[in-house]
Amino acid sequence: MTVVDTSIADQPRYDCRDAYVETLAELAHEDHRIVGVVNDSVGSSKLNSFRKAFPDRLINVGIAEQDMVGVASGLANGGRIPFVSAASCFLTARALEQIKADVAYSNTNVKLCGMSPGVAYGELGPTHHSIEDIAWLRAISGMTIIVPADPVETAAALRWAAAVDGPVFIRVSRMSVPQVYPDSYTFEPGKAITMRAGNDVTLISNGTVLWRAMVAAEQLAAEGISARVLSMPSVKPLDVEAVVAAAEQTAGIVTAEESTIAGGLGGAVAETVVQHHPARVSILGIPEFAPTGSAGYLLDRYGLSPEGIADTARRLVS
Amino acid sequence: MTVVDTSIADQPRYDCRDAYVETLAELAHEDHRIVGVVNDSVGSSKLNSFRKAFPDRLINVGIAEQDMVGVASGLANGGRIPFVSAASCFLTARALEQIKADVAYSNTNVKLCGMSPGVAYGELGPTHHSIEDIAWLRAISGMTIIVPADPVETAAALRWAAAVDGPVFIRVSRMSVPQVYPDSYTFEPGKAITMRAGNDVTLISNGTVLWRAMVAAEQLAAEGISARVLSMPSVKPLDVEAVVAAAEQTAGIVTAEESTIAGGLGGAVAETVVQHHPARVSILGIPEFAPTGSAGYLLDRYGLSPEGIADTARRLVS
Amino acid sequence: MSKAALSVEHTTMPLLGRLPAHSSRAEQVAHIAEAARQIRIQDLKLVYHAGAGHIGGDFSAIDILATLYGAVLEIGPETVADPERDRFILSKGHVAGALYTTLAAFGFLPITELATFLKPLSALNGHPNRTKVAGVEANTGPLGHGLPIAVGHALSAKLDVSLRRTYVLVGDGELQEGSNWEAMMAASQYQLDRLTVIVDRNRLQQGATTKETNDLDPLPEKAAAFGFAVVEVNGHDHGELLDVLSAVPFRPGKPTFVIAHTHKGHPVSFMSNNVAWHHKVPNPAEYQQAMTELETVGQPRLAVSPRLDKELR
Amino acid sequence: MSKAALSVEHTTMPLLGRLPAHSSRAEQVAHIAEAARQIRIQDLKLVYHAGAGHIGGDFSAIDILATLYGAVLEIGPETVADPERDRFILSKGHVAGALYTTLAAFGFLPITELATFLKPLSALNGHPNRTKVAGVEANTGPLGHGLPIAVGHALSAKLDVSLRRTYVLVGDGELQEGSNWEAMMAASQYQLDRLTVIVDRNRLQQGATTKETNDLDPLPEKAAAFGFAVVEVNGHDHGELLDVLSAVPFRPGKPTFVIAHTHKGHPVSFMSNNVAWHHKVPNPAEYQQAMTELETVGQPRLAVSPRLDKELR
Ligand SMILES: Cc1ncc(C[n+]2csc(CCOP(=O)(O)OP(=O)(O)O)c2C)c(N)n1
Ligand SMILES: Cc1ncc(C[n+]2csc(CCOP(=O)(O)OP(=O)(O)O)c2C)c(N)n1
Ligand SMILES: [Mg+2]
Ligand SMILES: [Mg+2]
Repeated sequence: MTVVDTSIADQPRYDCRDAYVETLAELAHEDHRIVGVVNDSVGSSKLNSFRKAFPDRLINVGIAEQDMVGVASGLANGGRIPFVSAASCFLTARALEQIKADVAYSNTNVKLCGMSPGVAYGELGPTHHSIEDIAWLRAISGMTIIVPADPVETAAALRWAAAVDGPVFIRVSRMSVPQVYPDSYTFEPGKAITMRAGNDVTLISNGTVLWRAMVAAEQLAAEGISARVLSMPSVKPLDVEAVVAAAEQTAGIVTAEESTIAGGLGGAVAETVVQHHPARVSILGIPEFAPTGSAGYLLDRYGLSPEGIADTARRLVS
Repeated sequence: MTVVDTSIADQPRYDCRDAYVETLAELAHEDHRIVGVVNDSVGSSKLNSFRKAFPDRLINVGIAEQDMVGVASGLANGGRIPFVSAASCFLTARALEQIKADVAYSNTNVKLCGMSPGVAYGELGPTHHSIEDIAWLRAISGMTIIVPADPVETAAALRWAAAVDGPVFIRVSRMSVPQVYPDSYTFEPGKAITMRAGNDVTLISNGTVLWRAMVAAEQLAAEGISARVLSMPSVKPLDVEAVVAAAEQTAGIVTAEESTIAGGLGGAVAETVVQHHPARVSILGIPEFAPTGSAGYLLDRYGLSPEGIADTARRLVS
Repeated sequence: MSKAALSVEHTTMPLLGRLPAHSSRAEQVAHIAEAARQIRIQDLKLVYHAGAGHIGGDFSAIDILATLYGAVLEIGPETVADPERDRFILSKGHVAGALYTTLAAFGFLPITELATFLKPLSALNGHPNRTKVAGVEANTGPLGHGLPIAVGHALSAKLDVSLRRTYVLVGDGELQEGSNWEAMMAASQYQLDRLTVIVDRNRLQQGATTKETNDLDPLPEKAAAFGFAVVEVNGHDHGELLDVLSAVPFRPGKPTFVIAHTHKGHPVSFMSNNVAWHHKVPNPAEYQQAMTELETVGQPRLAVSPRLDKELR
Repeated sequence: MSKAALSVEHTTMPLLGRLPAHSSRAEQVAHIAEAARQIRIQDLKLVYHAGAGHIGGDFSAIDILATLYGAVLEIGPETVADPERDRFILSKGHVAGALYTTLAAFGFLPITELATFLKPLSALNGHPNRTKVAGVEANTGPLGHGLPIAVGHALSAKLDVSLRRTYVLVGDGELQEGSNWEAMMAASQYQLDRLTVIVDRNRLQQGATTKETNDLDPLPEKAAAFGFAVVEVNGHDHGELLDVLSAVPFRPGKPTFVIAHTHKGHPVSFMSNNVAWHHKVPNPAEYQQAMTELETVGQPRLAVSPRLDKELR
């Protein structure tokens, strides 16, 4: 049995919103075009310091998500680069037609930042869980969808988004996560990152679940199962090559994400393998309107813990 | 070469909205709880005659889709069975959070009827195309999703929906289609219908594309390729057994639908096969914001014609 | 002082009932006042021991809830499924804690069940769920949903030629959601005069005042222009609330818009009108002080801020 | 008479330009009138030969479009990408045909390109697309999108301390969408006095009158309560339109809400104020009659319905 002595599970944990606001402030200092747009979500987006530094450049439209996204589109028309910051559940559910028409189809330079996504709001329940956001946005053409896994990747994704012209959606996690990338990490769309090499089975994950998949791989390694871990921050465009390689080279794929099991990262992977190289995929996610419980409780319940992911992988290779 | 002399392509064509209003009026006569709810969409839903017959029972909230779905949920709370009738693009994009919270999560007895879905609005462009609706709703728990293929199935799905207690979404096609089912057809959720037996390849389709898939099968048969045609009106719940059988018994599956290629029927089939019996699947649908063109032009453009479907099937078996 | 996790020991509220039908107005007002006091005490315990909740908005709304369930709504534990019951829809679903406590106070759920608030698999989620809690009419939480639902219900009553009434409580910040104005147009179009919209006008939202964020004023003019009969009351005065909420229809042919002037966190001195208490949880010292204030006043003190006094009719 | 499919032969409109800056008001009004007449004639050809379009709403709005592009907006083919250009957002995107024709009339696209209207792969879709047509600012079509976008642009101008102006044209039925009222609250909160909302107040929507559907009245009171300076004009009177649309800010510190009283289908006798013409296509006889009416009036006749006359200030 291999001794795992520097498990990622033992590292300090970070709320990615902190990296978010820090990076947004840096970007705003560098580029006067950058503004924030919120729906009374200054506090929940941790933007109080940003507002202090740039009082005119934090636009609070009130509790009005449709207007929020429309306003962002108009700001982009005026040459600004708006970063919309709102709870992902409301941003995507309430303003979906604005996202489709005013952002994606209009190809405006709007960055949508879905805060506290997945089941981060735990006990606040399914109305506040944003497990559908990825599937909803994936169905819309022209949108880049990024689910960063740690503060470094959150910052890198923001920097990348600020530099490209066009619509980007970034999930910004609230549930704390360890740092999984080196400080030098830069984000590249459509590229998976191999967090761990392996040839028996592949774990594909992103966001708050990635480190759990990495710990699962540690556990599997201790049993002699060599799990490849692919980080897939870019849900769209997807790294088709990396997925196909995993399908070809390992016995199967486990996808694990803080999302619904219908149409999210798991759906994207499934659509890819059936069209390129059929393979077994187990899709882990949130399959229902979750009952009451904390975010951690819910992740465990749905097998999104290291143990749950490892179990699923074991079943796949057995 | 086999002579195809009674091709479904030569049958008369019907606008399913006619079966829709006829059935809705019948149901309303039978059950006083049934009401219609619209967003200024009386004409586009062909509900003028319904309004004449039941002036109080057609509730027009104006051009206000969020209110429309919320009102429907409240009507259900008051014991009514509301059939919401609106262009599918606006119903699903504009009222998605109401569909999630007030209908699906609240488990209210609301029937959502997405009129003129897919690319039926042709030249009116992507803002009016409803290619995302299936993927959007599939990501939400608790929703039954039905895509009828002809007037008979439209009527049957409505009758079924009126009789069950709970949320149902039904797509009501505008683009005319031949009758593909016998008059005696009854709808069953979660059940595929084998329209044609075959063992070389399987075509899975629904809605306006089903008859095109049937014609494709005729064309393939003429070349000696035996294509199974599965009608899949019930996108959720999906007939897992039928999909798995197709994956096991034929060389691959072609899904063909008037929807986006990310997360729709194709996505549902892909997610099913990778988890049960990996197989090749070719997903046909609308992969982008469509350029200007009529509905027919666009279907052809994206390979959703009989020829396009047959071509894809040929590539799959070759 | 260490804090114990929420348990049945913290569910100490007495079970309150409805007064007999022939009770005087004074008796009713006293009953509501005592109910409101008990609900606040219990709700404070819930939030403190569960370590979560929206106490500012809870306390802002409790006098309204106590008035509705204590003396206005034709609904009780035994008629919770009666099609002819009055409907109350809590649109500002983040004050679920206040709603559960009120429902428990009036017997819709066992008071001891409050001990499950926010716990794994509890029916008492952070936002109300009609499929799990008797007495809840809609799964709210996202703002701007309750008013359209209420309009739908009021329409159903009208179609049924029923006298059942529909009440909906909305936050003032919540009125920034356009869905409300869609619903208000429809309510007026359909002349839903048995629909009463109650605005918890505490002038605070999540992060700031409504005025700083997206001013609702002139709110009475807005509602009037959308076809409502508008009436303003002190939202902590049980008598005013009782009179206005019992007056249905308020103006025949028009839906009613009751602007209930309130203070978030009322009547706790350090919470009242303080935006910080939107979803803050008291520390032990704050808990003790709040509890003392709630227990020592015979009934909740009326709002004292000069702003509020000036603005009331 | 058989109908030919839309081709370049049906693109007969003369290219119109802006008048020199020193032109008199009378010259400007005459110029707008002639532009509106030409645009209507060309638009009628488009809809007739393409066999689709929204002619009722087109004709309702053309005098407003002609006024804006003919004499108000600081924008032209050469400044179409100038960051400091004025912005016009067509929120009622279903009248794309009127917008394309107007843009062609003023040189933003070749007049002959109108022949591609609705054809496969044409840039001229049934709803405007900013990525394909120079001069289009937003991809509208779903109602209730343009006003929030306009607010966003006006905010950007304010942040830039720029004098550029923002205009948005909304349908009256469209105002039933709550997103508009969200945006209006924000516009007033941010004191966007260089934003002008123009309502095409034709009192008809897709299937019926606004009054039968979901009454907007009292519309001036609604807009005033939402913080706008409200002004009503005859939406077919080029002089009135020119004066009001040039007056920016109309009231310093407040965004402007111009209620332009119009008739759907104006000035064609059998289309005017007739809900059937929302998206009907004329048959050959109707086409001839409409063309005769458009060609024989020197400039579009002002509205003559007693209702309209009575209601104008
Ligand atoms: C659609 C939506 N957007 C944002 C939120 C987050 N949120 C929860 S409470 C709240 C403030 C509500 O303010 P108000 O309506 O005034 O309620 P109260 O003051 O009574 O707490 C916000 C923005 C939400 N619940 N729903
Ligand atoms: C969100 C949305 N719902 C419904 C429609 C369908 N629709 C197109 S035009 C129209 C009527 C618009 O009426 P109005 O705004 O008064 O415009 P006008 O009278 O100028 O044509 C409707 C309902 C739409 N385009 N968008
Ligand atoms: Mg408030
Ligand atoms: Mg109109």
